[in-house]
Amino acid sequence: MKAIPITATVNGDPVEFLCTPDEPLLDVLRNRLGLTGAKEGCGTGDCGACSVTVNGRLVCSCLVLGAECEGAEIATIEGMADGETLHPLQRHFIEKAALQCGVCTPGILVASKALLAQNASPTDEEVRYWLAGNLCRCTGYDKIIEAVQSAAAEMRGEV
Amino acid sequence: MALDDKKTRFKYVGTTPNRPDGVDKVTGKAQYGADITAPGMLTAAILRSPHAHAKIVSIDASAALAMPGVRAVVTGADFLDHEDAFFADVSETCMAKGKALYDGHPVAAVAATTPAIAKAAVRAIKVEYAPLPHVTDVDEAMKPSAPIVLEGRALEHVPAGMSQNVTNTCEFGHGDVEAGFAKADLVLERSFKVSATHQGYIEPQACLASFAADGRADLWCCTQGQFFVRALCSQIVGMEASQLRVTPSEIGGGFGGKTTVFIEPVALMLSKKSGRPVKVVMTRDEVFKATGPTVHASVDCKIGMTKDGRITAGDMTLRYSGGAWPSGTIEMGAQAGFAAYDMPAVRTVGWTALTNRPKEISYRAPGAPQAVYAVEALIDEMCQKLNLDPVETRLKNAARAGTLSSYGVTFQEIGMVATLEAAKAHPHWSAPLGPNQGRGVAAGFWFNFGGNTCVSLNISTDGTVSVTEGNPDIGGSRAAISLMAAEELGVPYESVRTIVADTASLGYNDNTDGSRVTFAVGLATIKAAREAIKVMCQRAAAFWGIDAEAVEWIDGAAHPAGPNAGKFPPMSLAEIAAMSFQTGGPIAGHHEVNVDGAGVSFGVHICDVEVDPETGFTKVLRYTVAQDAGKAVHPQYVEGQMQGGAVQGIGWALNEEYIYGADGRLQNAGFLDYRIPVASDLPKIDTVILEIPNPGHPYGVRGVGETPIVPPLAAVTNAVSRAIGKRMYQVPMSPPRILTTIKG
Amino acid sequence: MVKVRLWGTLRQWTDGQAEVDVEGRTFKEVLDALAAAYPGLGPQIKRGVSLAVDGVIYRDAWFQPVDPGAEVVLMPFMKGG
Amino acid sequence: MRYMTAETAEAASSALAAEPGMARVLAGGTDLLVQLKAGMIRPDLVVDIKKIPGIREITAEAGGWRIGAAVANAELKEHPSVKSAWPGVVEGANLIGSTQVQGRCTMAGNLCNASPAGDAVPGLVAADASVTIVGPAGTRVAKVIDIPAGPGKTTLVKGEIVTAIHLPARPARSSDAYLRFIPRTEMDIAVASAAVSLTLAEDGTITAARVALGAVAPKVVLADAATIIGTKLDEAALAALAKAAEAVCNPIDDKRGTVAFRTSTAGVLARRAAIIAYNRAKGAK
Repeated sequence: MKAIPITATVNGDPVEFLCTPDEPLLDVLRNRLGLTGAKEGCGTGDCGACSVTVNGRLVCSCLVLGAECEGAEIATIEGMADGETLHPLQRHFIEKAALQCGVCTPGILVASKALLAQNASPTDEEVRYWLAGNLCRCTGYDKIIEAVQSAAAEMRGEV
Repeated sequence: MALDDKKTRFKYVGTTPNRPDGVDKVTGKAQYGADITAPGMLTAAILRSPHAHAKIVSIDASAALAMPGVRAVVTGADFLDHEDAFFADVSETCMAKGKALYDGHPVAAVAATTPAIAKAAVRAIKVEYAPLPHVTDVDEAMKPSAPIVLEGRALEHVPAGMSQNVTNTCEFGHGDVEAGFAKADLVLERSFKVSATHQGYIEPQACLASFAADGRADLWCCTQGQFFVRALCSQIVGMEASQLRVTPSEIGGGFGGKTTVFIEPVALMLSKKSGRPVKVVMTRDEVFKATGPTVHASVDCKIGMTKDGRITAGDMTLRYSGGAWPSGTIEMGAQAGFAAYDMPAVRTVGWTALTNRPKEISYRAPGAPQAVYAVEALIDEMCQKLNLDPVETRLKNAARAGTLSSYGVTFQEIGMVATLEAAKAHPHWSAPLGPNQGRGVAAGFWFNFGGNTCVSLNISTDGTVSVTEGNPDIGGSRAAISLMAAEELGVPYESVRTIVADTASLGYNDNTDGSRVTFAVGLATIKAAREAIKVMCQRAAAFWGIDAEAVEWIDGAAHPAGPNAGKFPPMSLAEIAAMSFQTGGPIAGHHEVNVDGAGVSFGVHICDVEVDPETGFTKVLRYTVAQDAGKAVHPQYVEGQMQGGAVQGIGWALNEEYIYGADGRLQNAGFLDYRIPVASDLPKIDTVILEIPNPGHPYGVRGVGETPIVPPLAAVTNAVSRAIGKRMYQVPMSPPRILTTIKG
Repeated sequence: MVKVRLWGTLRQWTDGQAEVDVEGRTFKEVLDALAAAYPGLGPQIKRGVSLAVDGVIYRDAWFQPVDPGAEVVLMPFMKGG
Repeated sequence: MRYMTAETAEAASSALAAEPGMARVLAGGTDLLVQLKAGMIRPDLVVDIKKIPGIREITAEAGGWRIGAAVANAELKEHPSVKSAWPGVVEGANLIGSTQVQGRCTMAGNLCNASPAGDAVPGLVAADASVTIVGPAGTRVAKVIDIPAGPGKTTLVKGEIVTAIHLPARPARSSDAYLRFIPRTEMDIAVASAAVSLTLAEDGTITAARVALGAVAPKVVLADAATIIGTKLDEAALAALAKAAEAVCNPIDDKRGTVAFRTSTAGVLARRAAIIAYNRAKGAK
């Protein structure tokens, strides 16, 4: 298989990479760009651990080909904090104990950020349905919902 | 404080500081099993049996080996023969020898320069199979006509009417069961079925092995126990333990499922053959097909009860299958089944039979949910028949101090009554219900364990503290251990950093399992801190020129005591640390112990559901968990264990199961059809932590992680059964099963 | 003498007795004495057993003292997940 | 495998037609990449159609809507008008997979994947929607119901691609609804599903209706809508509809459901979807 050269941006940085035609974006991020924050929990779009945004749209990076990403703006968990300053979601996830093993956490944070970008005041039920594609086996989700809501409140300037 | 003194007032323990691994985990920096790489690394792929049961006639890997980029192939022939059945069995779960025993059983593995070449090479390996008859159901496997899964592993005396697949039997109990039934006003006997479930950790197994030409090797992997991995791999591969260093990565969930090896010996063998580092990462379907699920079970349960709700006797027969190899889990289930109750007469008989399924591995309270489910569901049915309140009835029969337990031990102070009282007092228990809704309650029990534990605690010259422990942190244990070190030493939590060591850095530690880490590693940490305090008191005494016995440690500082009290200003940990080089050298404490005294725990769960009478769809509306957790070191993380365990149990009750086809192949090896709960399936999971101190721990800490998965199977069953007005006898209660019962 | 309670499966090796008396002051002495007096128990003891002394379960603690008045219960070797 | 981006539908069609080996179309990729991952298929050529002009656009046409074949279902949901005319079609499309999958998956992809359980298809069939197909023999239009041929098979010939889905114009007092049964609340494949599209007279009598069922036969099937036409959806009509739905079921027993369960649930869903569609057509929100 002949590799394809792609130019894109990841977390605002210009990147160039070669990928095989059948190579998922997830493998590109992890194996070619050294961005291992997105995880492969299933490789079939059922767990959400590989969530990233491509051109602002939340996707499973295991279900996108690297070859499709010419010119794309990709955002991953590695770009969520601003230097040493954590995003409110990241901070509230730690403070509310919304993670245990943490392997689903990058995907859930990316997905939660995408939710709050389009709905600053979701109900608990809206958060639960939005995150239905992000499996977490440790927490039972309770503290995740709590952390998203408290981060949302802070982002709305209510705290 | 003396080494064994108890402490009941706390400054740091019981607070909820941020976990030390938090920032790395929310920024994507934390390194899990699949995130680790090495220069020159090869990638492996594994060829697996498509047959449930087949003789492997021949394996021809020549075409694979001829492919450019392929550097090594291993098959069962490369693996040593082991006399010890334990090691032989583990080795054979990693690579079949002669016979494939289940769909997904590894048959060969390839290491190549890219994943694509490895996958293509696996396809190029030619295996000739001679398929054999298979059996995947425990009841079928016990019939004399069943195909024999493994020759030579049957009980010495298999009873008439049973097959050579029966590998284990056990019996527990006391009293005259028949006499007990004779005293009952109602005796009910029911049969239950419990499907096998998977731990469902989100991170698939992954490892990287690197074998050096001189016989040393390094292994990085996601595991619940690097020391056990070393013990298994060194035996399977045939090397000295000290020559293999195992470093655990962050672990993306385990729940018992990462307490053994599947791919690590394969990676080591491929690395040895190729001379290159080799990485193995399982795919999700490999995880489902070929790592350990739970046992599946078939249970007959019989209980006698008087009109006013006193249990007179219980008798239960449990049939478990842990797949193609013998498994001892039946003993845990048989002991746990009736353990929550004061049984005048009780008998539990257990059987284990082999089936063509992957080898069972622990899953949170292994063996207990299946047995307790039957007991708790039957008690609920009897309460309905006798028009009794299910909580009051459980209170009437609850085990308490002095009760002779179903497993033979007389209980000391335990929390069953307190836990039931907490459930009864919770507003959930008395809230109104709507149409098609039902409320279930169920209790659960688990033993909890301690085990081999080593902790090394070092005081830095700047007055900060490093704790080195040997148990992968699966739910926040580094934070809990840091809290206990801070508490004992009297320094801020932020001054303590706890790390998980590789196998070369500490003595043997048992796996992160059995709800043992916060309890046992915490205990060793406290004792290591007390050792360090002793040294620091000696240094201060020497500095002051007084007797070391006349110095006491209060709130992070050495104080002259007794006749010397007030003679010198107290000297803080930081001050003593700063002069440590001049006063005898670096200061440390360590503690190595095989901890016992974990203390049993009880949980009571309340569940409300609404069932769609036309489709059987079940929605969990409200859920409450009450549990005696001992001293809650980090209460948020204790709640997290209770919520997470309950939700796993809810998944088991409603949807999760291993489904085998008539061909003996697994039908649902993916998250699409192995349906673990998603966020929108669930309500808030309310928690009540009862801090009943464990006398076996200096701070009263008790294991909490496993008990929460025990009650949900019955709590949800009882809720559904009450909602539909008919009893359910099988989990999971998938909608077709519920609808069949409704239409009944 | 220590009175040791046995689980049901083991009673086939003790002529049906649910409790047997043996000499022993520690975990290991009790196990050795059991295996000596009832050789049928040997294989199970070798495979692994726990001993509960006054309600506390011990798994490998050879030197754990066992007082003559204590409640001593033999259990299978226990494990968790 | 080769990957190519087609600039026109014709270019895509010729490349697919010219490929001697296995060729696949890539729109959202949410089925294709899963099949690649599982090793179910190893195509020689994948043609990405997302760069074809207009293929990611929703446009009004002849009182109805033209939905480009590469419009992601999340984009469909965000469109200000389609949902008010065809709420059932849009809700069906939006039940596929997760939020993440919604960002990629398309109705046309769901249709051409030809799973009997595809959530987007019953709504389109009930709507009597059609598709534009570009192929080696030129452009043709076909009804959605005629595209699936059975599980995983379509009636498209080699080199043909669907470029757009057409939702027809809506008479007054028309609406639709889609319901599916899954064991969880999200993330599952439909065990049974039903879409109902109907039009009412001023007095509330149903004048036209189509009822399509998913996951109960090798492909989406229509149930006899005459059971509710001419009625005001009274209990008798609903019972007749449920029976008619059950009558056309020809499902399989599998890990997701039994024949009996699928059949009875299809009847339940048809009845419930009809009530929702009826209330919507009457103007209820």
